[in-house]
Amino acid sequence: MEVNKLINSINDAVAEVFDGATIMIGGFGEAGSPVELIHALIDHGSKNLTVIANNAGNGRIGLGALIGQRQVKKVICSFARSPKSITFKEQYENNEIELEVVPQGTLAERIRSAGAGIPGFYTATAVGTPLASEKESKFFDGKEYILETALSADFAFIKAENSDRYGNLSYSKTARNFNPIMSMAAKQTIVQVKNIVGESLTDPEKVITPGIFVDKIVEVNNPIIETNAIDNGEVYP
Amino acid sequence: MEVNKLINSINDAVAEVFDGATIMIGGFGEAGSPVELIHALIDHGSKNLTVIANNAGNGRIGLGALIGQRQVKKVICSFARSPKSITFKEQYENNEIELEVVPQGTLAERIRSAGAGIPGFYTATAVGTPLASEKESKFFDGKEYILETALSADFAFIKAENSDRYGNLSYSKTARNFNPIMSMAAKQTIVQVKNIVGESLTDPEKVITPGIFVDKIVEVNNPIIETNAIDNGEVYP
Amino acid sequence: MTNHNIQSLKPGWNRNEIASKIANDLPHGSYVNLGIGMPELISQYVDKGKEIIYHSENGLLGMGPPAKEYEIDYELINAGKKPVTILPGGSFCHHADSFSMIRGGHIDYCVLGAMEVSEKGDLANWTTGAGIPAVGGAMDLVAGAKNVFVMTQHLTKENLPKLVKTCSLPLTGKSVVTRIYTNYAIFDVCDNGLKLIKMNTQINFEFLEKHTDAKIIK
Amino acid sequence: MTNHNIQSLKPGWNRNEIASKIANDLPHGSYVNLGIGMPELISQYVDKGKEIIYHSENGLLGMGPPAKEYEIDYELINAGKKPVTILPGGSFCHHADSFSMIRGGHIDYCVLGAMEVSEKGDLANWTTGAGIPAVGGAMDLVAGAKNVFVMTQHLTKENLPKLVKTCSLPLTGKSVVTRIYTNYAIFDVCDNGLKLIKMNTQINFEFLEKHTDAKIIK
Repeated sequence: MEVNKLINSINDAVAEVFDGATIMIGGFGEAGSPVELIHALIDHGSKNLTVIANNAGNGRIGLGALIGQRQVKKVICSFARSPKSITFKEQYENNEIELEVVPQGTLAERIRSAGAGIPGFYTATAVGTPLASEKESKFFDGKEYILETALSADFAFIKAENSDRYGNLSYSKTARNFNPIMSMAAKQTIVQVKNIVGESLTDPEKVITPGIFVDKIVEVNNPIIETNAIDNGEVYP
Repeated sequence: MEVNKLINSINDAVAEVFDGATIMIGGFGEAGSPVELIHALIDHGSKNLTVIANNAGNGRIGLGALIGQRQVKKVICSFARSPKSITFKEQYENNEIELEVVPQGTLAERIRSAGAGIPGFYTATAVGTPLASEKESKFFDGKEYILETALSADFAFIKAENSDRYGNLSYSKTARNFNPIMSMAAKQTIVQVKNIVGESLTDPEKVITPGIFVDKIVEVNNPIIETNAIDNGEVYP
Repeated sequence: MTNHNIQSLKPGWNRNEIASKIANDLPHGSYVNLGIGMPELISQYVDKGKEIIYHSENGLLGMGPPAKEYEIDYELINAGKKPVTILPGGSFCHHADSFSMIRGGHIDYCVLGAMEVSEKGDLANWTTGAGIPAVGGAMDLVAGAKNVFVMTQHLTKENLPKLVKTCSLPLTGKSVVTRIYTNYAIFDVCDNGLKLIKMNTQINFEFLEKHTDAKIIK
Repeated sequence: MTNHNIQSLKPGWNRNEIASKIANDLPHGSYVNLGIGMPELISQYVDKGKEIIYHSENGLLGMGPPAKEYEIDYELINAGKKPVTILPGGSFCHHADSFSMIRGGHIDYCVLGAMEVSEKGDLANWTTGAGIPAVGGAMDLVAGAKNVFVMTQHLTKENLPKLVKTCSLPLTGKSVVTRIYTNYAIFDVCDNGLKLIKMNTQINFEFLEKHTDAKIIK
């Protein structure tokens, strides 16, 4: 028997997502955004989801579509005010969706902390700002820091460039972003990958996400290019 | 003018080390251990050093020799009891050198934290053990964790495989170990590298330590193989 | 602010002139993060004799100029989500590593826009309190970069001073700004106020004080 | 302990037999960290029909067998600093990432030796309190791995029980051990004591209880 995390059907890959689940969604803008996994989740139909991502979706595909389908009750992100973030804006203004704003570096560090077994850490980011209110603070060497806590999830949706059967992943350029740290921070990490490369990635020095952080892999050879899709007015489903 | 962190002389590379400095020394056993930089530091003669490393040196070369020269007043490490760690053992038994024992993962995380601007973090490691005594503890979700603080240094001595003029580094296999995180945690990071590869590392995806964490680079084409040197009874100086 | 005042306002330096002044102040070999908007103008004014390494917080160190039409790759973008290029010596990393560069004090300079800056160096630039609150990486940058430069118009669109005694808008960071570049002048943030470093020749000190709520030190 | 007792002691399972039992209990596809010493014997007994992925805390995932003479590379070593190999599907990482695998709960099983284990699952295996204190990665492994297996002789060299009510030696971790394999028996650590899972056929329960200080549950 060989370790093999490949799954043939993208619908099977997201089949265990349940109502009320917390889901991390990789990507920064469209780079590294697992659009096809999100669309499979729309088909799957889970409701009352909490989404942890950097943004709140663009247009009416990917995360924008998931929100548009009213499957998301809360978004935890650093920047939900993109001009194309239309579905979130509409629901936010009607008080139909919750938002937790987290500074981008704190968001990244909270996610990495969950993956690294660190329940809390201190940071100078946001000290003296409204985002520090109600947070514990502590002085180290005479300087004030606030306590931030780990951010974990039931599922992580990841987009990668290459994967082997172990789930060793590499990424393309700035599509790396949140994907490696989110893969560490979820109970189940589901990856859509452009290329399955067989036995192993060619160079063990070049593995960015080691397979230990990956549970399920599905191949999506020609993922949607979000910018073009939105410009073309595409809507999912 | 071009960014160029290459230094021709290894003696110049360590010239700014001062008496009483704290120095991180990369490597795990001999893999990734910057033996030639340490020897240059022996020549340079700085005293009362605090060394942060995983081990306390082997034989009478590298860190073993630096301790043997009585230049080190304190070692912060996870494992100082290797059979070949002769110079440390002798001084420790005579109360001539201080030791702070840190669990290996906590050591790594404390170093990374210093590099990431995190003054303190909570961990389950060492809870309920003698190494947790006098440490603050806090409960998260009903489980106890202790507060560990960042560990920074004046200098980091790093060994890498390849470097370009920017200080972008790659490593060979398990010689990576503490080197990437120590390079982040020191005020001045000094690297001995087997190969200078010119303008840039061939693949920007493959950079392990980005040049932003590196200050000085010196080429050492044929570094000492510690195991062989110790077997041959070599002694520095 | 009366009509008389508005009519008497001088434009001072234009955006490109401010960008050029900042570019001159960035030392050779420094690691720099340029915020979205006006600060993006700066890199084109950096003297060819200097090499500056640009960081984009989405995991790109060694960022090059915006991508030309034929270079566009939507997986190579900057923090403003625009297609860019990577220069020789550049590298990619994940978000926690990228923000370690910022939060760990490894970025030498960041340049950001401002809604308000106080005489203590407090910065407000992320929300007016209305609409969707969205912070991005601004709070990390001001808390972590070694030098925090603000690049801004001296006055708001309503001709009110942006340099104030105390910020009225929600803060991005407290006592974080080190230097301010406006169309009228350049200031260093000091313990007792904003120290005037340089002033546009169209204006005089009296005018500057009149349009600045923060304390200015000559 | 009298001479009579010592003579009557049975050897029980040998080291290889214990290793084989642990190997049988490691599920296909699991991520496993084997401690230095006796646990290193385990991998050779893993059924060929299963694929186990071995982690070495010095930044190696997918560790293969010890290096043969002609394969030796001192930059490819394990946590015991011995030259090893890497298998297809393996990867390298730095120490903070490697210990994130451990501390973040991603390692399914770790197997460690013991000086003492208490009936609550406390483990003492890093120092007797004398000599140079040296902990390595043991405290991280017991705090982080999902399942912490102990592989040990049932008795000390002085024929005293290693499975005790309360550890007398400095702890490596408190309530961390999940299962214990000795030459006499296998136990699961439960809320009210050590639950006997399997016993060597040379011995009986009375004998086991006599040589175990910890509470055993049948």
